[in-house]
Amino acid sequence: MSEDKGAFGVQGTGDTSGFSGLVRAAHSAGSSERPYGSYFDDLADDLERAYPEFNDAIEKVVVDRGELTLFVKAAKLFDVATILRNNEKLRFEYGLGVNGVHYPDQKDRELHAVYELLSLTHNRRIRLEVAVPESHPHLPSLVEVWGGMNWHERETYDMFGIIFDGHPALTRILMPDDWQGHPQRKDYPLGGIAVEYKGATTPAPSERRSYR
Amino acid sequence: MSIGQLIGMDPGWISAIKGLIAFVICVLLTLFAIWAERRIVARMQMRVGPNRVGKFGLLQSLADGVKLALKEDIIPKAADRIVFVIAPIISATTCFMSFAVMPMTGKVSLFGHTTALQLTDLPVGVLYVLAIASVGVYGIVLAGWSSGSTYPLLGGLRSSAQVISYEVAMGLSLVAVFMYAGSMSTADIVAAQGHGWYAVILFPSFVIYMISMVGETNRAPFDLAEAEGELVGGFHTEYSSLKFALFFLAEYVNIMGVSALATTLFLGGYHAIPGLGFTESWLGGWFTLVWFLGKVLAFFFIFIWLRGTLPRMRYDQFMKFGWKVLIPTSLVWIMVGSTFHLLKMRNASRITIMGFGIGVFLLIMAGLTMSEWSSKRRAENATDIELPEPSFPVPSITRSEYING
Amino acid sequence: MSTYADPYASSRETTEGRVYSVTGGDWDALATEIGATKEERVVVNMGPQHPSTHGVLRLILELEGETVTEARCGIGYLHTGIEKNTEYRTWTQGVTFVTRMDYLAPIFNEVAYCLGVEKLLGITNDIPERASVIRVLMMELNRISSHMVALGTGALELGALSPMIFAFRERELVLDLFEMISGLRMNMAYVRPGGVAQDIPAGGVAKIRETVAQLRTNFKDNEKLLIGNTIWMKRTQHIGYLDLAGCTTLGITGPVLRSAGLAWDLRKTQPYCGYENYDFDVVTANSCDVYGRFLVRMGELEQSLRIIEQACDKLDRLEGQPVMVADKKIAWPSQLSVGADGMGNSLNHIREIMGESMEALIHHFKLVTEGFRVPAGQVYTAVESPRGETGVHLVSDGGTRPYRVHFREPSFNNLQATAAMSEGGMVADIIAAVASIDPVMGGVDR
Amino acid sequence: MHNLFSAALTIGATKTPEAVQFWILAPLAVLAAVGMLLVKKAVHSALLLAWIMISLAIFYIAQDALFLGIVQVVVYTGAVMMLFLFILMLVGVDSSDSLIENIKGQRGASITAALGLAGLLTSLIGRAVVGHEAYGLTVSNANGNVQGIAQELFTQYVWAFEVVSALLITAALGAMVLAHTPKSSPSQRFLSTARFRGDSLAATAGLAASGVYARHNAVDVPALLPDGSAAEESISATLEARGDMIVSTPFEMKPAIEEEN
Amino acid sequence: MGLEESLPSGFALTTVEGLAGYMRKSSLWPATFGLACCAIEMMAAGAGKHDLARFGMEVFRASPRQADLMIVAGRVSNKMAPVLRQIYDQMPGPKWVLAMGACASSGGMFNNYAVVQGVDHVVPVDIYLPGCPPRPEMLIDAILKLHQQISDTKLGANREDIIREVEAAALAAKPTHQLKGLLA
Repeated sequence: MSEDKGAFGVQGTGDTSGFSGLVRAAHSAGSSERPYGSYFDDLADDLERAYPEFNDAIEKVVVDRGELTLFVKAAKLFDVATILRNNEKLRFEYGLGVNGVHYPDQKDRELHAVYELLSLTHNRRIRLEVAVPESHPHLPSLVEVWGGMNWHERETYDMFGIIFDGHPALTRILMPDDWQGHPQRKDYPLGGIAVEYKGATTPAPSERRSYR
Repeated sequence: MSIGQLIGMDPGWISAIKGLIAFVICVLLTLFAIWAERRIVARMQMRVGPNRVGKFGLLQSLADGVKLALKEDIIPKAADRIVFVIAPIISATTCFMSFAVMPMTGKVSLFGHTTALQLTDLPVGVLYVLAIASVGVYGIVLAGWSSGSTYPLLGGLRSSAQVISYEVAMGLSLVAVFMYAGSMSTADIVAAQGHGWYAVILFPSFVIYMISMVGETNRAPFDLAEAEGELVGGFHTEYSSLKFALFFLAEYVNIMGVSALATTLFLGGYHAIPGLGFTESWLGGWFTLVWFLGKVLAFFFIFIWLRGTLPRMRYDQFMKFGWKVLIPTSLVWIMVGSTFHLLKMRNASRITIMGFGIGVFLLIMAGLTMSEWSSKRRAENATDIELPEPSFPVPSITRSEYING
Repeated sequence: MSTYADPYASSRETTEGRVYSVTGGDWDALATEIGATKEERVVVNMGPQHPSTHGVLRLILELEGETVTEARCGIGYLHTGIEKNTEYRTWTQGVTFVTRMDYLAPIFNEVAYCLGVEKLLGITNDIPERASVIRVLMMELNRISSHMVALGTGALELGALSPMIFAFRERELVLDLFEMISGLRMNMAYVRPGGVAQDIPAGGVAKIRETVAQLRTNFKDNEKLLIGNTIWMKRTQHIGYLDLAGCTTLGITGPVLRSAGLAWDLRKTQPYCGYENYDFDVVTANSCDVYGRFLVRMGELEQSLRIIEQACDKLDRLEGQPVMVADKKIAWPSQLSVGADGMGNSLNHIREIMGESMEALIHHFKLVTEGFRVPAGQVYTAVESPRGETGVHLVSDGGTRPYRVHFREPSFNNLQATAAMSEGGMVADIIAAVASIDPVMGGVDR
Repeated sequence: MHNLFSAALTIGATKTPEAVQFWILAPLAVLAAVGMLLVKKAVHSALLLAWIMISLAIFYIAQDALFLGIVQVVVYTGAVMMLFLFILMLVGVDSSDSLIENIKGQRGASITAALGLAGLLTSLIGRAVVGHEAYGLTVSNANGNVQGIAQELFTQYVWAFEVVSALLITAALGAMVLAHTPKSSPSQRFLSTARFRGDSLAATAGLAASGVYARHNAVDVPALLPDGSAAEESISATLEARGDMIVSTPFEMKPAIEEEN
Repeated sequence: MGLEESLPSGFALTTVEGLAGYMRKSSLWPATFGLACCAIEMMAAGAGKHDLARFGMEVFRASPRQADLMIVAGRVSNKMAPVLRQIYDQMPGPKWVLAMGACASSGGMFNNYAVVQGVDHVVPVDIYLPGCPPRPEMLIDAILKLHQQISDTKLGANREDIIREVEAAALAAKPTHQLKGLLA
């Protein structure tokens, strides 16, 4: 991956101001073993019972800091989400949203989508995490499971370029439509963008000032 | 000699001077009114309000006017140029015209000439005011249409519908006054109120007029044409500079106009309030102008009060109110009022009149009760919308105490 | 469209002397549209600069007469890239960024973020009780100031001028308290990982009590102005209907959800900062409309005052206790409440830090410039903000800066209800419906 | 004809100010009448019509027919105002008149109607002027203009008056009945409830907004899908049906970033 | 612009200048252009405690056509920049821009892809107001300073003279890159 640059194009210094390269290794948590503790065991059992393909769909289960994360395979995401929502014992009525995380050094698993779910009936939370390769960032859309995922998926597409298949209109939501790139990926610079209005452009600070 | 005849005898130059005086009064009143509104609303909101320009900020509206006049004049490209220019002129000219028939004083001496401060007295003076008002709407509609933009168009349509509907209610509310005064001339109507203000005698008419005058002038809570929250500025969204100032002026002169009409028709015009009649004889005819202006400003204060207190009505509620409440009420009131009048003219006995009054009262009460019943029945019968259950689980409501419902 | 011309190309053509021609927007489109006989519908663009769009929300409405047949929301006009910015700053500095997201509820953003960082650090149980109480106190004060803006601007958008000014009067009282406690009126960055930046100044609690009493009487003014006012009732009752099913699938939380009858409040259901130790009620309405939301907010104001009073009692009890975690690897060495200026910048204090040892100096320098390290992992923490569930998803790679900070903003989510709440209603109802969602665009767009 | 003209002259002995007014207003009114037929925009036409009505009102007033003049303004300008609304709502804001006749026999009908009207006017004026001794407004205004009209209307012509008013009310009611289509537009509450009871939840959060570009952000440009194609859904169906969309080809994305890596 | 541009220079113009300046500063209507946090403080400045109305400034105009002053209150995103410029263009002259807060003045702490690094990239700014967000008192202070600036504005021929002078001075000045001193 390309080295990250700061707003003013500072390179190769021991700068702690935050503008220099941010090449960092991200962690990947190991799989947790049973018993998970808290309500997580019950929840996992219920899901396994309700979803026969559990072992096939779930890559790993992580229990960390009192939170349960299920790593789901992209192809099975929709099924898992539907079961989580519908099953009497699970009842995750609320899909609180999806969020992208970019791990450029995880080969073929660069883009992670993280779903936070909430069950009002049982007062429980769960997190689903799905990894997709940057070269083929496709995930099934969950708008049919939780209508409110609509904008969250659009935001995640806008910021990370994850494409949610089946979304009714997966267009940019926060950035203008003629924007280049997905700004919250790790390989996208923090700043240095020209302003354009009415066809007139004002160059970005990094190009105007003699910071180079 | 009646005031009307007195005015009829004015030579031309006196009329010209009177016209000038009326115009100056209008303009000064407007400048003062805008300042007063801003100060009073500020006071209602625990603020200070404009106090920098002139003493107490009195010249604030003058500064606004001059500033607006000095601004760049923009005609949007999509606008219909001619109409765009004509519209504010129509608004600003018609608003002054209704003052021609407003009796502002009793008998006064002007340059040695005994007359009254009323430009002319038409036998159909009040109708004339209505006619002028209906021409005045053109300013708003044309402004909305010619701006070539969505918000002004919607604002213009709203306000024309609004003014037309409320003019009907307003006209109907005046019918009772015509019947009791036996004339449509403003001077005669003032004279006919010697025995009592029509605001008291014809109280329902007065209320209806008060409501429809707020609707007619597009003021809060009926300021739908320029509903800032929805239509930005309504019909004058695209107007800038002097043209906008003209609309601004027209709005306030119109308020003064309807207030003056209300004063004339319902509050005894330029006459002193009951009990203070001696002021007229002691202080002379010119003092009656003070009474007149005082009453007009009292109405204006109500306008400000409404604006400081109430939220805006919704368009359909407002129209419904006009057509389904105000107009039928005025129709019923006209019938009742005219019957009373007839009974009185025929010298019917007190018992007959009382009996009729009680009968009408009972009928109205019965009608209201019936309608309340039926609406209650309708509300009970209105079953909840029958739709399938949602395809997804919904958390159940466990709590049953609510703060409403 | 054939008549289309670049709206900017000839925008300032001079024609006759001082008269300029400027294009008026989408008029071409509109004109052809009304001309078309197929349907008498108009597409109206509201915003992003429009008096009733709570800042820079854009609404694209399709109208049939005055009825809204279709409503679309355009957002992103205030996108600030805060989430990305935090990745370039230390964990502590992150507070200054997140506080500016939902600028009406800065304390909630800070608390949610700090709870997340503390969870990552594993020090959730080490936070001093006094710090938690101050957090609760600040959050509830903030809830009042935020609800005041919601009610005031909501009323203003429905055409009532005075309630807005009255609401801002109350808000000023609360902001004065904020200023006294944190030094700032807005965007305080007062809550820090490990506790709060500084203790409440001497005499502060008494001042808070005084203000609470005044607020209690002041709230009645607003109630008198609006509750029972026929026009206000007609403009809000049965408007912007959204039932529980809609709230559920759209993920709607906060007063909008509570107006649909469900008493879901994270302060009760998943308590944090010791909310379980306070006595308060969750206010609900079952009318699912704008009026219900209005009443819920009014009720919550009262409950907030109750919590503040209890917090004040607790503060009296905890007088003199620390407000920052004891771990010197996280807490800044400078005691911000020390010194003549109260900010820990007194000469003696600096001399103490500087003069004690080289180690101390280096530690101070490292902690302030580089920040502390946070063990790798990810957490999600949520607090009940005035608008609903403000959730923070934090990812750490074990470094001194966040790897990823994501805010699950309630405004962003709740705004999705705009279409459901407005389609089928009138234009004026949209304004009421959006005002009842109370979106803050800073939070929506981040 | 000459007879008629001289008769008209003798009836109202035209005083000087009135003559001045006449010779200023009359040509303007005629010009406006001609212009009304010639201008392209329907609104302009209506505006000129209003001007004619007001000019007529001024003529009436100058002729001492005060009540008639005022009523002319109230009734006709009000009517023209209605016309305005109809034009704006039905014909369209910006449309010019079509020059193609699509009603069969329109010309014939209009010529017949015009001839009929001319005949009617001639006979009426002739009847008023030729057979009778005109006594002018001064006489009929003896008890006041308004009172005079009331006297006539409610005594001699009361039958005609009532018939006409009944006719007008019937016409108004008829128009309302014909134009009123019982619209069963569902309430917001119904729509909002039904929205979450359908088969698909995909659109419950509302449709996507139109595209926003540095150089264009009107409602007629579609937003872009991930593959760079236009999202049809992001434009109002009304605009789409009329082809009022701007094709978004100029805004197409450069090859997406993912391909660079 | 208005009538005053056609006046000849001299005494008459100076009088008009004074008068026009006074009227303009006394009636400076702001456009409602709230973006972010600063907008709330702007509203607070209009509310009871601070009351901008004293200066005749409570007339927040929703339509840019009737506004004199654009208070850019908050961060301007790249997406908002064209809209901002369009609104500025819709305002009739003479018009003023107040960049309220650090973000509008310079991008503030948001030195990133999304935020325009100072609204002066898009529209000319007459007065910058620091603060994040500035207190209402600061806003009032900035507005009073702007009032001073407005009432001192020259018109017509006098204005052209000043523009000429300023340009000549700028041409005569040493370019930045030739400046030597502590910074170089």
